Amino acid sequence: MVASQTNRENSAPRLLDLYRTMVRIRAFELACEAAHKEGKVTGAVHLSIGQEAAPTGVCSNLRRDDVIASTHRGHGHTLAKGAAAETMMAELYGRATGCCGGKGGSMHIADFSVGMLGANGVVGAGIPIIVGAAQGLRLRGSDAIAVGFFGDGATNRGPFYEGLNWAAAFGLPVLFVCEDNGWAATTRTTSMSGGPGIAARAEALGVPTTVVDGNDVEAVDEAAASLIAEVRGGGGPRFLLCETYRLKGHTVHDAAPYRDPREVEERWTRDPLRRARDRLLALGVGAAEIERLEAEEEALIAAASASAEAAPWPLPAAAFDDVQDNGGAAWAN
Amino acid sequence: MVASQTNRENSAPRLLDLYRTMVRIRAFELACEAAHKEGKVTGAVHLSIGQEAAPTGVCSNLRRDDVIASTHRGHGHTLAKGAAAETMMAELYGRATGCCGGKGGSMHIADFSVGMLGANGVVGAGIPIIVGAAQGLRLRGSDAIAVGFFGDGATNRGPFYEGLNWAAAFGLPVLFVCEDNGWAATTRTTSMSGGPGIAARAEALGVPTTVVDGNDVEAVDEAAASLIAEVRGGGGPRFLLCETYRLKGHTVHDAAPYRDPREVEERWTRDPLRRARDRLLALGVGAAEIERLEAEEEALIAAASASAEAAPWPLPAAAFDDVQDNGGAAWAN
Amino acid sequence: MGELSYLEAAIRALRDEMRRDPLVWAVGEDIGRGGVFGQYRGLQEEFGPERIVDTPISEACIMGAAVGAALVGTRPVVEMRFSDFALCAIDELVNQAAKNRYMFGGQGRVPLVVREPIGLWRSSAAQHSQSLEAWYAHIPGLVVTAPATPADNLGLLTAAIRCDDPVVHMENKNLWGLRGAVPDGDHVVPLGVASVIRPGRDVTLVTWSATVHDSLVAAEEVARQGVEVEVIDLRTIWPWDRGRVLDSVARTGRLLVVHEAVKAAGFGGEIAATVAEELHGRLRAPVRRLGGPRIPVAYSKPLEDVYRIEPARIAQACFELARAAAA
Amino acid sequence: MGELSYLEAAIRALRDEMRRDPLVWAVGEDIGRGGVFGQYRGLQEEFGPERIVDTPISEACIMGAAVGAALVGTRPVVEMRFSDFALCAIDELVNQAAKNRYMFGGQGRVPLVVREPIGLWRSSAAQHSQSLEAWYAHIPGLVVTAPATPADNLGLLTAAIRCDDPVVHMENKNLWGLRGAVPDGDHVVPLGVASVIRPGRDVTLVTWSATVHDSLVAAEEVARQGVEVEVIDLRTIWPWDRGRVLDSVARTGRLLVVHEAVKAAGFGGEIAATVAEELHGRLRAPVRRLGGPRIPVAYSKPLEDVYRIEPARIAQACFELARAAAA
Ligand SMILES: Cc1ncc(C[n+]2csc(CCOP(=O)(O)OP(=O)(O)O)c2C)c(N)n1
Ligand SMILES: Cc1ncc(C[n+]2csc(CCOP(=O)(O)OP(=O)(O)O)c2C)c(N)n1
Ligand SMILES: [Mg+2]
Ligand SMILES: [Mg+2]
Repeated sequence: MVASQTNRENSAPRLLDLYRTMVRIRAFELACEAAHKEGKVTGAVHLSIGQEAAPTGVCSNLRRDDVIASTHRGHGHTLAKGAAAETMMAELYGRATGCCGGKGGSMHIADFSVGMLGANGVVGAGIPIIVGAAQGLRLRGSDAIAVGFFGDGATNRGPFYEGLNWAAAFGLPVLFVCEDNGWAATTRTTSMSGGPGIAARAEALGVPTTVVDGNDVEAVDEAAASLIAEVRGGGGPRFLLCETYRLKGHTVHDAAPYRDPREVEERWTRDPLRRARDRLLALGVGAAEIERLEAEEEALIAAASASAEAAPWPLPAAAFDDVQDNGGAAWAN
Repeated sequence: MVASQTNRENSAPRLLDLYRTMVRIRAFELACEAAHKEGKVTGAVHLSIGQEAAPTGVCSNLRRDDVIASTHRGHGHTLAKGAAAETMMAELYGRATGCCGGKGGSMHIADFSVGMLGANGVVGAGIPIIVGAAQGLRLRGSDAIAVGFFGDGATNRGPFYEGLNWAAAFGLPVLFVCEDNGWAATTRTTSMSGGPGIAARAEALGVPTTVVDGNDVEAVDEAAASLIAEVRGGGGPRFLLCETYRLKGHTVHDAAPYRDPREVEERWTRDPLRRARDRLLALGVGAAEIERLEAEEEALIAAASASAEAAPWPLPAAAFDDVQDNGGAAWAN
Repeated sequence: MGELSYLEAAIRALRDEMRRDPLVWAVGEDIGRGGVFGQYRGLQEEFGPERIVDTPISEACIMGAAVGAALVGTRPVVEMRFSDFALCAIDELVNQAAKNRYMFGGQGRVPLVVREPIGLWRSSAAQHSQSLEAWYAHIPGLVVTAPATPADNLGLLTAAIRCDDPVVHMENKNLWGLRGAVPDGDHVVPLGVASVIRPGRDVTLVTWSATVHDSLVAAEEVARQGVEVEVIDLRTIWPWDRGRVLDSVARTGRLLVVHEAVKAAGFGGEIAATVAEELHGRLRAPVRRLGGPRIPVAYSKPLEDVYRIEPARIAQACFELARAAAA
Repeated sequence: MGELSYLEAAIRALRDEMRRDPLVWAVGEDIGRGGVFGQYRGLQEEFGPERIVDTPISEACIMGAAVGAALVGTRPVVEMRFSDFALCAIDELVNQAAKNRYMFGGQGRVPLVVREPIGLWRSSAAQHSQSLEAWYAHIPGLVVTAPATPADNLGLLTAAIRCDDPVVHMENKNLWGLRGAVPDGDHVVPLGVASVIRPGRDVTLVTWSATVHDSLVAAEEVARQGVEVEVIDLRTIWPWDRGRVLDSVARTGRLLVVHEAVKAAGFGGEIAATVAEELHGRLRAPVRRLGGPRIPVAYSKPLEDVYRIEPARIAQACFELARAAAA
């Protein structure tokens, strides 16, 4: 496994772009949290607050025709891959104009038009899917690649293992991205895991692994850029392990009493947005420019929320659409 | 991972015992093969011919109250754990006196009275089961241990991964024994596997691994003895990787045309029985003694076959027994 | 007689059984902090981490390990969190747990309980809302329970834990907060025994789990217009209480089965078919089923509601059945 | 019109579709050497290892990868070897493949076929003999096919491959060697259309897969004594051909469903319940089902045979139904 090196000349414009995406995700998540409190967004909602850097750094190196699979915590991946906040927010509000027409909600957010093949309600289930997407892309003769995001908790599931082995055995164009936030719901993942860690597991399956500070968006960006080039170049699968932290509860319902408040407090000091912002300032970007960017993104999300709220609800009849061509709607009882 | 050292002073009596078990397994398998040809034994039958050393070497270090889980290729494990050839053969003949009353057959051979908790028709499925058995034994305060046998092909299944992680995370008294015969049905396992190999995978999951020549029964015996002592001593799980070969087809129906005949021929020269026999002779054991032992075992198996053939078939009504206490037989329709 | 919630009743059942029998233990993700619904609250504090066992996210191994632990004589209670996640452990449940006793000729027993919360709940969408009791009823070797009340959750979970065979215990996520009277002391609801929770002469309504409550509402409603519905809470799906259902339909001549699960190939088909087979000549109206449409559950409320069976629809079906009687 | 075995018909279906559409491919263990039953014989030679893809023993990943590959526009044909092993991939099939189209609001399609060989076969015992078509019929999003003849295996597998939704194609292990006439050229059996393979006025017998043949034997037998049975091979389990079945029963007034799967909560319940619901007033006898007892399949012949439904039992049931008519 290779520790990522940093080389950050002339990086302000790039970092501004990355920061913009992170700010968008954060604003989206905060709006979502607030809307949930008001009962406008319902169900289990898992926020990416604190984990914005990994989706941002990785997806900023992808093409639109590259595909990704996500997890229950999928808003960040979806936005980073280029989905519109508006249709996403409409989805969370359950409206007809939502990217899934209101059928998915947070746990099944997806935007196939930008190659975001879906969040998933089943931990780890996206991994075999993304591996197969890579196989399908190769069969089609495409040079698009596939990226699978998942959490540390998912690395204890069989499909993680089968998926990595599969990708390695077939030399598939997949990048695996693990956002290791240390926790799987109320459980510390290391307390339930044997062996030296996730990187060693991936390596033992033949997937070369890079470990990176997952709260340093530039580090993620840089590592992802080179891994994605290797994957697209036919080098077979790669694994990027991003060390990060979930700054909020597991879901919006979770106050996370099982965590030491000092741990959380300390982690806030490593907030990826704050770090990127400090670094922008250090690189000489003016506070005014940063604030303008922040305001723009906040306005964009506010508009998305307003538009979602004004959007029409799906008609009940839509519940019978898109089940299947044979034996679907006509068979409704 | 530790390469097994050999230290074979005064080993003739021990080796004679081991050889006896291997001869018994071989004779059983040959009888079974013949009976299958005659249509007396039916269904899919997977023979252990060529793989007698691993079950023999491992089980000779187990207590009766230790438990094992086996695979589709389970006759050797069952005999080595101490089951009677007679009830086993009766099972394969489908008779009422069989160890499973005729319900299991080859793929579900089991003898709980000697701690043999079952062959399994599903590759890898025995692994979580044996891990749980270890957990149950610990909960009961027993110092018995659990041993899981499986093949190389099983190491690509999720339950293998989940099971090893589980055992490591909980520090359970399990010995994992992989009989790596190179093949999974018609597929060379290495052709479908990423990474450096099975041992690296087990180590990455926190299970210390020993690799041994699985056709050298003394080497297996010695390695198993020390690993089992560690496991029983509370050291947590251990992994024994036995390199071996299946000298016959995958099932009795399989002529194995997908293998190079020279590969098979070469492997016959490393037949574990032949090696043990040569070594006994080298240790000064007389040919007559060896032949007497062989004749005894062959007679025992011949008697088992004869007795199986004479045994009664199960009554059809027995098909309704042992389904479940509530909603079983009384609900038969 | 105290009052407990459905969730508290489950805690009491498990706690009492764990006190009674040191070989009873529970295993599942996050249960050390009380479990995802709080249904293990306080138990790790009392019984420690060796008996209230947190696990990795490894459903297949959770279930498989429970099979092994059961084979050596312990009594694991497996938590699957949402019944949907049990789909990651189906080989272990169906090929291993359910068949073990039979396939090895009765050498072993697999006294495990799998808790699989079912049902629509709070915009949970397609992968957190399923009710697959019909699947397990189809599998030889399994017992299937689905309590509708706190008392039955106490009594059936207790019975499940004491049962020597694998039991799939399907609690309904929407009922966790439901409060109700619960007997003091040892309370066991025998497996396979339905409960007539409202007597009636006109229509036999068979149901279980959350739809029991909707059915009662509907029964009250139609009673105001003179139709008396006998509501039978099946409680155990396998073995189902055929005798009690047939007796009732023999009297009323009319059957309505109501379940939240998809109607197509749902367990209502088994009941309706059995009644039609056994009581054809005594039926005053055709048998009838209400179940979910054959669509996944959607997130958005207006779409989710399409899946839901409201008391009004149940009442309507009862009226129609009763009217057919007159004809 | 040529003659092919059921197995050869499947090879032809897959070969022709792979020639027609370069995005059709197959994936499963050992299929490069022809597959465990020979049902992929010769295909890797023609299409190479990138389209006839051997895999690790990783059922969950086989199925999950097929979902992903389908989402990007290819058409994978998944081989599960024995339907029993598909139980290692149920999350992938039921939570992922079946729900994808719906839960993402129609953004994606999952045009995959899962081949799941079913049925009793050669002393295969509890873990290699199951028929779980009822499970899949219960799952929104899935199509389920179960051909009984070479021509239908050709036509249904072709239809399954061309279908834009996931199809569970359940071939019967006992029928691989069965020979029969097969149309030349493009042969597609439409999904959801049953086939009346024997007309009759007295009893409607609905069946599928291997029991089609036992049912025909029984029908001939009872015909010799004047009872004319209309045998309907359902062919597609979901969507089942309700119209054709109801039309037939409307004429005969008698229904017998025969399937090898366990009777309890089997798909026969759906059919019998539907007929009882829809045609109660026109039934001349109670609906009737024959299915496996709710026991695992045992190895030994006398025990295995207890599970088996022989033509004699089917004939007996037909007589009883016809006699009830007279009454
Ligand atoms: C197969 C499965 N098991 C359990 C769950 C319940 N669950 C949802 S998220 C989660 C924790 C996942 O942890 P991790 O993979 O680290 O992702 P994170 O939540 O930290 O982003 C669990 C256990 C599930 N959705 N699917
Ligand atoms: C889950 C599952 N997949 C596939 C099979 C079919 N199958 C039976 S044995 C076997 C090969 C197993 O190989 P390995 O684990 O190396 O054991 P060996 O046969 O070499 O002893 C396969 C694929 C099965 N029984 N179970
Ligand atoms: Mg995590
Ligand atoms: Mg092998």
